[in-house]
Amino acid sequence: MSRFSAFSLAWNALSHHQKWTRYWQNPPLAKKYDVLIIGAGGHGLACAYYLAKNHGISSVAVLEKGWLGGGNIARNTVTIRSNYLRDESIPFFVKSVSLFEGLAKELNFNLMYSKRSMIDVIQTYPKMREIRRRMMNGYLHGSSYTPIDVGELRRRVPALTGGGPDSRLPIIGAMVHEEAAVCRHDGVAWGYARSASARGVEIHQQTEVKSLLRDKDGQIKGVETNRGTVLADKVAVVVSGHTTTITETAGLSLPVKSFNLAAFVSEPVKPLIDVIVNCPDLGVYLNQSDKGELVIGGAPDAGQSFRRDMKQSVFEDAVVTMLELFPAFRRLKLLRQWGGVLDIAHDASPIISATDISGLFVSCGWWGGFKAVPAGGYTLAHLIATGQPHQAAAPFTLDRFHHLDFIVESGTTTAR
Amino acid sequence: MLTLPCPFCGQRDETEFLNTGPTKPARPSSDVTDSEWINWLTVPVNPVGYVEEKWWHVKGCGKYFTIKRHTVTHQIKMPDEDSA
Amino acid sequence: MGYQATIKKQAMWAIFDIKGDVRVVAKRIADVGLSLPLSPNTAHSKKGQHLCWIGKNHWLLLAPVEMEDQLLKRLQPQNLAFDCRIVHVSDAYTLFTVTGDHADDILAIASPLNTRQKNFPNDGATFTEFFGIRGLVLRWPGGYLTAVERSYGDMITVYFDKITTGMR
Amino acid sequence: MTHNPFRQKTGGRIDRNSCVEFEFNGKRYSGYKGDTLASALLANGVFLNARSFKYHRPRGIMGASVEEPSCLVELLGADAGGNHAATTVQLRQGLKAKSVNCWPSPNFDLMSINQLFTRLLPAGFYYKTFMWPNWHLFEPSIRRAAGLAAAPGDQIPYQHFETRYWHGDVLVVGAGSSGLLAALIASRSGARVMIVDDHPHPGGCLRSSQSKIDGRPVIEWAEAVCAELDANPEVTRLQDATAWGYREDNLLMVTERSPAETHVFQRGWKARAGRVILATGAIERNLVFANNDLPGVMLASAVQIYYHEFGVIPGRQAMIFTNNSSAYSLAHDLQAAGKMIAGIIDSRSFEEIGAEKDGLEIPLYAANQLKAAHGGKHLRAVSIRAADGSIKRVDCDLLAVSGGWNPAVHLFSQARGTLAYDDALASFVPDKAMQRLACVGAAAGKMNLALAMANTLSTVTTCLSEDNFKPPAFSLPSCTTSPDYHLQPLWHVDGMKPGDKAFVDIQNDVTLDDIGLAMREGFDTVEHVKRYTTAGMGIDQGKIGNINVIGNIAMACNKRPDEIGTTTFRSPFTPVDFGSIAGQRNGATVLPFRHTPITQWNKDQGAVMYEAGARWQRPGYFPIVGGNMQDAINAEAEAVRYAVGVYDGSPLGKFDISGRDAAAFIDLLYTNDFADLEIGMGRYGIMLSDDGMILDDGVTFKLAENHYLMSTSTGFADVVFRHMEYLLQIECESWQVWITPVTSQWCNATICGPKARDVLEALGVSIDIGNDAFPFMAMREAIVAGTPARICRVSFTGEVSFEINVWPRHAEAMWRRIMEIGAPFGIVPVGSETSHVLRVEKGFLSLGHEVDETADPYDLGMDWIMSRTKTHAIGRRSVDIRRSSGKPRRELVGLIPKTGGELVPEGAPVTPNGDRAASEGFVSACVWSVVNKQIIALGLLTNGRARIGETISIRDRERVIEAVVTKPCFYDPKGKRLRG
Repeated sequence: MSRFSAFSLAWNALSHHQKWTRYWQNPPLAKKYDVLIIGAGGHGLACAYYLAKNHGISSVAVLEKGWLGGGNIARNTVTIRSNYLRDESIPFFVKSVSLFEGLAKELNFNLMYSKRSMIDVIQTYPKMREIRRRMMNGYLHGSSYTPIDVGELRRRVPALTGGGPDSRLPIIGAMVHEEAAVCRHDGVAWGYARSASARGVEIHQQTEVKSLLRDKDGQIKGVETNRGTVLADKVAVVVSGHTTTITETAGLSLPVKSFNLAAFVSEPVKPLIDVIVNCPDLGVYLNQSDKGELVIGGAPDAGQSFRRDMKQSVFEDAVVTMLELFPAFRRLKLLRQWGGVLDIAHDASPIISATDISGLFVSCGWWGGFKAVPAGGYTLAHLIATGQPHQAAAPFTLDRFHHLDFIVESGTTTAR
Repeated sequence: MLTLPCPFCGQRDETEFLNTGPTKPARPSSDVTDSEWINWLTVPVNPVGYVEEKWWHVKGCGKYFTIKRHTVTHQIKMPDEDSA
Repeated sequence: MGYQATIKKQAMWAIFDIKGDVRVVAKRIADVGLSLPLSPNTAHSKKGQHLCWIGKNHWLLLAPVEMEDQLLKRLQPQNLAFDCRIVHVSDAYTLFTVTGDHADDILAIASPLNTRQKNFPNDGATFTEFFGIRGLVLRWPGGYLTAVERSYGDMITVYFDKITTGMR
Repeated sequence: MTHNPFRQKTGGRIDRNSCVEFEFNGKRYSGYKGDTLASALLANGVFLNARSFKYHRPRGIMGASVEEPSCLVELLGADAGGNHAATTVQLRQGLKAKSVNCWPSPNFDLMSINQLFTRLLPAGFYYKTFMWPNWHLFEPSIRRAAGLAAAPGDQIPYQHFETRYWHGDVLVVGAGSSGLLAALIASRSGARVMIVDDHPHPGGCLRSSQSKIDGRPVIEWAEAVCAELDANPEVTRLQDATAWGYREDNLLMVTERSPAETHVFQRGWKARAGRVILATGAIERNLVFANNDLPGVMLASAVQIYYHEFGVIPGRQAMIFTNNSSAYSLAHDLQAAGKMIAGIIDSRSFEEIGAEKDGLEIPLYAANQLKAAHGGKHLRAVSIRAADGSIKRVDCDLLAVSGGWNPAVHLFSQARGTLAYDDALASFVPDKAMQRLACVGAAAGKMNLALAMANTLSTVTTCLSEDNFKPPAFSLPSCTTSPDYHLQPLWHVDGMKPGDKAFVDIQNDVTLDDIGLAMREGFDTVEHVKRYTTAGMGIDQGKIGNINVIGNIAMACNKRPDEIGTTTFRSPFTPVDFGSIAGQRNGATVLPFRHTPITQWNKDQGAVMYEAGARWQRPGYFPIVGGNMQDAINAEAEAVRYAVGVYDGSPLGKFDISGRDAAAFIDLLYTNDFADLEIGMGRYGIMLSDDGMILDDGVTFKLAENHYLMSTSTGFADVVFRHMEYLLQIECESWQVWITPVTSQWCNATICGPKARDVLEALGVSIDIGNDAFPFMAMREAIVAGTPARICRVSFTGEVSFEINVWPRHAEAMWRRIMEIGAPFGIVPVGSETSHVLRVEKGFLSLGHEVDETADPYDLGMDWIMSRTKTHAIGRRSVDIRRSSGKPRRELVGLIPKTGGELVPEGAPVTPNGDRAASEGFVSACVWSVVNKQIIALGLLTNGRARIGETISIRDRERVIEAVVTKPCFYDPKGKRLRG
């Protein structure tokens, strides 16, 4: 693996950058590995990296139907935060944020991690109460929130000119989540892939898993792909949105449904907003990328869908509500819109779990899974390697459904 | 945005309706096991293909009705149409 | 140039919500002197009364408010013995008329309803989306009569002002 | 007199009698009515008018329309802002614009120092550096450098955006030759037609064509067609309107930028058609050679448009570089105009060049390639490389480039249509349509007028017949023939060296080298290359360059372009204002609001109005002179406890439920028994979701056998209605139950407090309201103050209450009468803050407080509401399963916090010993109790009922607050007062 630095960049410039090497190797597909990970997205690649790094397991193949990093890690709104409501969730996301903070140096890859804080704009008293509850609960677990008044909010986000006293939903306060950050989403996939590959993990693109294979005892024994059979005693399904499509080939049903969640960006403009703005009462959130585009997200479409475009009505609602707080943006231009497929669990919290099929693991139910990539990969690797859930992810096993012990985080924030 | 075939009103714009999710099997009787009940409650069908689902014409005539909708193309069929 | 349209908030009407089996309802209504409309989402109109078929087993009777007492007597909303349900809901709606050359354009801003003749005939009457909420739309001489739940009346007035004047 | 050195003496469709003054980068210029900003700048000889995004290289205008990658301007003054392609800005008097992304001017741009470091800035350079000490140090300066124009202002107060629907039979996108023909045939068939075109004037490429239709100049034919369309009331023809999004079921999103109505700034159409005809034409593509971005390098078709439309030839000595036949028509135009042409460089062999060269008397460099363009801030010369490798340098100041044409498949692709690679066109063309649409003309790959017209006629006729229209007999107009379109792909010129700045994406400064680097580093799919290099991710979305990215990847991996494939075509086709998407939904109408007949009265009293759920506005409290919010709440609460208050309860959900199976249905919904409820009496009930969580609570009255009036919470009325209708229509289809929402048919004024009965008596009531005749939880019909009313004796305050329900037409009068009659008794209006206080004193549960999506009725101490016999009630099974695990539950308790008079924030967690650790409960509500004269709270606490008397610790961040656990009722625990 070439070491990246300003010096190596300058050195390579002398040869017109002809000597840089591949980020990840392209080895032939072997017949058997210790662990197979289905899905070379953020969570899958992170899991592969931590298997090799933390657990010394490098006989790992990541199998990817399309191109590496092409799933939801390529199509999210890059929000990283830990301001969850419940005791079960907060420690996990706190861990994820802390892993993210050191990740660029660990991977020797500039992820453009930008800790810029998120401001929740509050317009109703019930929401104020709920967010204060999150503030106090988060404090217990090391996630911070600071209330600011409306004047301070407008000073920090001058572009936010809507929500005045005469508006339909006047702003009554705001709350700042300092740890919130954004980062270059594709870079996270590429950085993990590069470091995992350097540790011996194989990444096989254009390798579609057709079905899971089980032995006569029901234990997992490998997968059937478009490139033939690949064997392994441990298989992890990490294919956000498409989990059930894979698990059903082994007769395993899961309490998840697939939905389309979409986002859009404006034309690039000069720096305007240097925090993430989240409006939970209206259901819209946005941040400005380093390139100047405003990246905006709203709610998922209500119906099951495996599409990657955007439902017009859902999109319109997001635009309308954005303009309510940023009325001047009505002259700003929409540049691009896209969507991704995610599978949401019955209680809308994630699942990182062993399954009824011995040797088969799933990581799914990620709704806003980008922020969870480091901790999701870290804890899934722990689960695969040790057979025991990592403490931070213990609440997220399938066991919680056995007594309907839901972790209800829905409605806590719109910023996914 | 789709148009949906309301059995009373005919084709109407999707924004008049509410998607209330895939058709569930009949509510189990009280003598099923806990795990059967949990399965009924929490595990939905999630096909890449046609899903049979219930829509409510909430801003129109108020009718709940059943259609099949393809989860990739979003094409719609009536429930008795062949789902091939 | 703006829109050529007149928008008027209507005074109260007598309105009854009627649910039940079609044959039973037909009998109950016979007293009022109106027969049931034959096609879904159409109205049978007579002497200022409009009987709208708005859903399966569901009708809405609109009449001038002067007829309210008389209709209350004839329809006996409190009486369940007739195997159908008639609920007095005069106060539950705010009504507007939209008339003029651009009535169709105003409706196209308010509602996704396809008002082409073959889809929404001259006796058309239906519930649809109206400025984002549920609203009744009924053809009216030179335009449309619309009704929304009373509590939304003020909001609809604001909407109408906005789209006809451009005021923010 | 307008000084336009590059304007021809004659020609063009500008109005030479209307001179238009404008300002660009601080300098004044003039052009003519009909100009675009781009054509006026070129006419004035302003060729250097932009700097590039990354390297700040000098840039000029390359295109003539939406494909323009290079010259982006920011408008100033009244309509400030935005990254507008200069080619799409219509010139008007007083227009002010400036270049984006350079300072102080494109001619002298300080950031052009970046050019010295270009070697350090290959694709993805930032991933490899800026890590030490951390990215945050570099981010601010990079963010300032990035981004294009400043965000737009919004200074058009008297105009608004509008959205509207359109329903029709045929929607045609594009008003070029094919689009106009399609609309004409469709309209003559009796169809309702919309035709949408993004240029201010119809005609498309006809506007720069010398061809003839039916012997007339093509533009005359186009005008005649438009006249016929405009005369047909069933046709809507929109110019300066872009169809930018193709949704499901043939729904197209269209933004109309110059509507006729003066109060409408822009109009967003949601147009749905039975059939869509895409006549979107084709977009010319660039060629890849060194310095292909120099000012003076333009698309050949753009040069033609400037000449024909605007009478501008932006150079003195033109050179043409092409790989196809289409650019020759420019040579013919220039030759006919008597302009200097230095020659045509054609990468095709002499034999491949057909009739297009006939009649040209200029040097033809067949089988030659343009090696590089030369010049500092403007093109001065080109070097031409012959097949034998020899180089020749030729002076020129205008280079017209044509890399061939791509059908504009954006909308087709958005409609999920599949694309096929056409070898002859070296381009992706529409393959299988996935919606009811058809592509015609150049959009279908027919790159020749006669072919395009024939294709349009047959395609549209077939479509109309399929759609049950009778297309009229229609004979194809005769078109002058043009040479067959022929092209040899040229993905980049030969002999490129590392370091050559040959751009594949002009706007994002992506070079051929960058693609090579990406592929060396393993980014070898088209999506990877796009994301690593950012090629095609600019505002122009790579309209003229993406095909070269694909071609060069294919070439490098020795594959066919269709094996590489395209990236996704995403909406919008071109950027559109967010305002045109939201339309009239702004300000007070962004979310519907609901008022009761008392809302205005409340506002007149100065009430602080809150959002109260389900969009209702409700008074929070009524401020008092000389007091703060707490004082006002205390005064209201004391009035209710010691005298009388009145509360507008109209927003509570109300449903009339009747029918043969109504009683059974009520029994299914609620966890408790209703079977023994007597007529005229009501009962409190709790409804669960199937998950076993509390959905709603409220009182249901039995009006008659199988006739009920159900009340719900304000916020959940719609949810309860959906729940009930779902059960009735799907699970209990054979049941006869009728539900009519009557929330807005009844308003209520709730008179509550020890003097409530006195006030009601004083109002005048037709029935005996003594406690025996009219007990707690009863409902009576009566005449109150001369008005028919339903009176309910329920209580959400713990005091005697009479809920006086009247028709809304009487509500305001009744309310005023109550205030008047009640005055001597000390009546005050009560807001929701006060009802919260009264509720907490009584330990009554509240949605969103004690009920937080985790609590079940047992947790709230309501075991009595879980019927022993009704195992079938909705949600019952789930509650039983959840509790069977034996896991400790959080139970409702009262709390007396030791704060010394300060409220504890609602939601504050309770932690073991006050440690900073996982919580064991939380404070669900906390108020100042007027009857207890102290702070009281409700909370959910693990095993709380067993811990009464214990002192627990509430943790508000650093602060630890001790509290004593009590029973969750602080006032009149036996309920004597409310029954009194």
